[in-house]
Amino acid sequence: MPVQLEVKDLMKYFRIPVGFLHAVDGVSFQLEEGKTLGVVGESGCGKSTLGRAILGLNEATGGQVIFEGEDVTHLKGASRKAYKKKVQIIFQDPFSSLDARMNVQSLIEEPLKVLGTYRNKTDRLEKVDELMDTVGLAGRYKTSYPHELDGGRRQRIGIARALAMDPRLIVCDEPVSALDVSIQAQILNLLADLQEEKGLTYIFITHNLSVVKHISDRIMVMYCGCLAEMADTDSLFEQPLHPYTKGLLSAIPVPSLHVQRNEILLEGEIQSPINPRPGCRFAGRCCYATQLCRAETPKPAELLPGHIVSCHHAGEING
Amino acid sequence: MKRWLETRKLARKGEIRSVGKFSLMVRRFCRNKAAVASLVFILLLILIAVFADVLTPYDYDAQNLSEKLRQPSAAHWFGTDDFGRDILTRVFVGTRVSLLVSILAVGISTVFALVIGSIAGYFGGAVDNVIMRITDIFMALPGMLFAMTVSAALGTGIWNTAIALGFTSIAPIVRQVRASILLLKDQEFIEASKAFGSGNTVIIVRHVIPNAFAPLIVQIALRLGDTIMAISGLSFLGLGVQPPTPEWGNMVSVGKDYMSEFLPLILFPGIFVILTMLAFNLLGDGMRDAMDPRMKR
Amino acid sequence: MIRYIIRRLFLLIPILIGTVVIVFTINFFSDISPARLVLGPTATEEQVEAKEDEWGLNDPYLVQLGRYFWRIVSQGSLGTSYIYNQPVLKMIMDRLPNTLIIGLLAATLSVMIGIPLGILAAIKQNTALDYIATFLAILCGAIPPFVLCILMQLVLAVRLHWLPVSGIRSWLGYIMPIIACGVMPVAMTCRMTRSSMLETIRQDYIRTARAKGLKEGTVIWKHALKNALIPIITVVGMTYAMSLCGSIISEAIFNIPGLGNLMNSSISQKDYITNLGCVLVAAFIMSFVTLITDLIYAAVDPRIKAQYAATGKRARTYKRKEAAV
Amino acid sequence: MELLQIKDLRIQFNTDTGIVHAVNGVDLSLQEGECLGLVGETGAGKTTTALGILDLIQTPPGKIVSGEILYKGRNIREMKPHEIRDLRGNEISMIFQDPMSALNPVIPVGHQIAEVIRLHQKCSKNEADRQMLAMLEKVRIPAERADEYPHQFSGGMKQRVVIAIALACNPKLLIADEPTTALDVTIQAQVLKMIRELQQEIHTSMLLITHDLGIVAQTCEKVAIMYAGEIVESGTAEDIFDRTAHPYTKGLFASIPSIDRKMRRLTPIEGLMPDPTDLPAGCSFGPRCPYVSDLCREHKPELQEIGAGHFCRCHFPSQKRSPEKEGQ
Repeated sequence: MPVQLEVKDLMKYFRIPVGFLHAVDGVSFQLEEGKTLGVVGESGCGKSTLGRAILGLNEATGGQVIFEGEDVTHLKGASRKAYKKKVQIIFQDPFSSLDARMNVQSLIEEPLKVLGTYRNKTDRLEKVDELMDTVGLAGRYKTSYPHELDGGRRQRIGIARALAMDPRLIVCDEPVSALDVSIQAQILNLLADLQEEKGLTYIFITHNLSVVKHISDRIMVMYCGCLAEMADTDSLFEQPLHPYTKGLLSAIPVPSLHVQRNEILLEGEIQSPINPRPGCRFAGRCCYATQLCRAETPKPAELLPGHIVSCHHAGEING
Repeated sequence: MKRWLETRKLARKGEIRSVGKFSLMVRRFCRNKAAVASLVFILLLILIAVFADVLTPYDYDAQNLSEKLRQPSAAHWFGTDDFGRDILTRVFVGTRVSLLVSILAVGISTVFALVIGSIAGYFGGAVDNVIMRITDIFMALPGMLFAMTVSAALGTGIWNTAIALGFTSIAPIVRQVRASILLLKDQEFIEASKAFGSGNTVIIVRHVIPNAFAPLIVQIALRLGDTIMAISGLSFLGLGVQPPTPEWGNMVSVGKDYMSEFLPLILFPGIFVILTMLAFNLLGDGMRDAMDPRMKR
Repeated sequence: MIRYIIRRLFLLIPILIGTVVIVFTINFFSDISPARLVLGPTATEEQVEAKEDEWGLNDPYLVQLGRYFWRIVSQGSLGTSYIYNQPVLKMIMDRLPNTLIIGLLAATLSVMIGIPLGILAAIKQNTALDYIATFLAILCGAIPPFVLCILMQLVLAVRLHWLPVSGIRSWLGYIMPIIACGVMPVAMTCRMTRSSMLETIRQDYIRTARAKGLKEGTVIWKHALKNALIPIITVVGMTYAMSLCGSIISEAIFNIPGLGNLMNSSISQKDYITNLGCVLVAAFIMSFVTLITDLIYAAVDPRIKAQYAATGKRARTYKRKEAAV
Repeated sequence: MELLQIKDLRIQFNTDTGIVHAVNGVDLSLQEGECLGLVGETGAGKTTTALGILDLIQTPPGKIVSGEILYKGRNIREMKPHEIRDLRGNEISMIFQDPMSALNPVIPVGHQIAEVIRLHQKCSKNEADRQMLAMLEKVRIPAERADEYPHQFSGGMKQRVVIAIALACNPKLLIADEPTTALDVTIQAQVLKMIRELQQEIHTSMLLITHDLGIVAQTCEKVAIMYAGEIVESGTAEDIFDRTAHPYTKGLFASIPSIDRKMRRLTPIEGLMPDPTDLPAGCSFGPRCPYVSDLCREHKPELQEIGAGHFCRCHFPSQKRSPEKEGQ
């Protein structure tokens, strides 16, 4: 499969009263067409900002986003609009991401209007019917308003809106975090079906490791704006190399009485991404941290084939 | 939990009949009896204002010195004033003047404030900074003093009073508009629309203005009341609307001189001002509660 | 914190200059000459012209404006009244105490009545007490000051002879003006307190306080009130600011020699220079009370205090970071 | 002896849209020193039940309609207000879901802890402060931060302060309402471990409310599954995890993406939870149940004992035992 999206050393800093918040600090990865990259990390690790920077909703401070061979980091005008047709986003909160005044039909029609391919209203409404059918929304909800629907159906509207542009790549920003497990499963199945049907590429951002394992082909673990580890799903779960990934995986509560885990409890809190000092951002919580870790930021390195890790001591720790 | 319950309840209803957010608001509003009564009263006032000339057999300016300062009677329900003019007629025409001036004033200030406030709120940055510093200056002027100064400079009369009151109340509305736009700007659905590639104009027209509209209506209702009070205050002091044009404030001002022996000239215009103020306040509160049901419980 | 206060005091200067410029400009373009009013309709054009020259009214806009500010900076003078031929500053200072006494008492009265009544209404929400308090508050907010003043005069002075009709020759004369200035603020404070308390009582930390086993009184007074105070302080601050600038209408009706009365007469008599002086003093009082209000915010809410401390440091950190990136 | 026993608890809310039946006949019992997990989705009535125990339901609109809440054999519903206040924070305390809003933003955290100690132990201010510092140390917050305000703490630390408040008076019963839902995974692990350790240290019984079966598996000996205001299945952790009987519980397990096994598709429960103002006549899970029959639609099943201490509210519990679970 050809590489569809390439992100090179992407940086996004936000200016705040006391300095700069390094939301994303030098993240690179490649994503093949039709695959799913899971991005995991805890709140404030920059995973949502990464997704928005790829979309161009937040303009990157540095680095490059290359989509299908074209540099799309700083697009303007018509080319920006063309890019937005190919790359779409599904938001976390299906309540606030839908304008409460609009009913389902006009919500799904909105992107079609922007798109401009469908000149007359009948064509657009036909397409709306088709989209609602695709995401499993019954036609009788056309005149309903978002606040009358449950979280699952609202999220289906969000998905239909993203699909309206007929995108190649969808950034899913915590699309199931606000939902109950039974509804979450419905939406995850829908996303999997759509991918199979349309050959979509996903960047799936979440903090839920079970979900990310279920849906992703490859997983990137982020910590405090930086890439900590990236590998194919199985390899990451079977052989995590970064101490943070190890801690993260062992912290997942497993709904079974028969799973024995050697629990690695991570002490301490996540470091603030505001004006960070050089050095490994995880050093403060890491039991292997040395002088080197505190002085020098580790570079991502491919320790095993396709398994990238940013840790000075990854080799020694894992023998 | 509460939000969930409400949604769940409506989720079921949605399968039968869909209820827009607006009609939900109307329903909640209709449950508030005081607000509905106020709305009816205000509609009545508007009718009075429109048909002031034909509601009574008298002309508001027809003097009859032999009939001056008469107590209420069958012929003159509210009595007559110091020139023998029918007070009822003058109160009715005064209603027209008050409503007209306040609608003009609020219209002027709202239009200007909307434009300025939207620019400040939506674009932010240096533009916002400059606009906000200027409003700070205007906010440091006591309202009545400022209105009187402008009114004195422009001169009296309906239009000048409307312009004076409109101009002096731009700054506070600019702040409100800006605040609600800032709140809206951070909403995810605006970002969602940007993700489709919508431009600024489309977003402002399709999302920002319609969503800022509802709170603005409440503000307008409350402002109308405040402005009516300000007009009558100015007219009372001899600025604003001047005799012979009747206005509640200038009628009371005349009545003040006959305070010890003749009440109707104070009482009836006074009651009209109080009731009108009450009605606009209750209406504004009712609309706000209807939009934000949390406040009710 | 001190840095914040100093910063705010410096910011007062452009605001005061701004208010003077606005009012000066409005007066400048007004087409009625104060000289004509002072000299009366019988005076000739030449006499009026001469008077205007004496007051410098025929100079260009910027010259007049510059002269006004220069006089403040160099002599500390606000000029001389056209009508009364007295220094404006002296006239204001003579009248200010009356206004301040009435304003302070009225605003304090509104706090003493409005806040407790609002709290009571919130605690007893949806009871008869709540309905009565809310209705009274709305009613009081709907009575225009001039109607209220005249009704009081009529009942308390003319009919019952309890209080003097106007003037402040005895302390009894202060009662009606204080009530007249206080009624609207009482209504506003009461309503704001009620809604703010209701909002606070719904918060999770109030549930935490109840789950600790605290008495309802402790929950309300210790945990809820302090959190509900911010919007109340805003309204109370506004009340003080407005009251201290003097009520134009009630001072006119009760014939009180105060700041409001001076503003009224200076406007109606086109005594522009006195008007400017009043504006300056009023704007100063308004801004100063706003500053005090903002400082009280910080005393009540540690989050706001932290924010102020941060703004004091901001300027320097910014520069350093910009150099770095 | 049972520390807490709830019998047929019913709680309703009067709203504009009708009467919400939030809790419909819940029976629960909790032994001393035990940890019971109460599991359910949003709107199942878990939190309402918990608030009902402490009589913290806002009235109006909420109201406990019927039922008994026996704490050490005494019915809390019949206690006088001051007796209930003596229980709250002292014998029964509660940890709330959202640490961001559960602490009073304008009072220093140390004071918020000391307050509950002074209230229930009737001790001097100094003694209360001493105990408060000891408590802070227990939840691993440096003593010098006692004078700071909640906004200066991170989410995990705030939740630890909430825990300190809850455990300050060594309660007999701790109700933890989704104590880690708002926290990140690694912080969640820290907080859960801390709650477990402290619970054992002071021999507290715990009612853990959560929607996460993973947390239950780690923490609780007993489990009760709640659906639409009813307990649909309860028993020991083994009963629930290995001998799942109720189709809803089964559905829950099938909806969770597994971390250990690879599966292409999940098997979600179709449909939505019923409207709490308009519950179905028969079994409340009936409309979503794959095994539903006419009996289920007409008659509400009772909670019946299908194994020692294993209760299930279903007409056909045994037939629905999941075959694939036996493989584990």
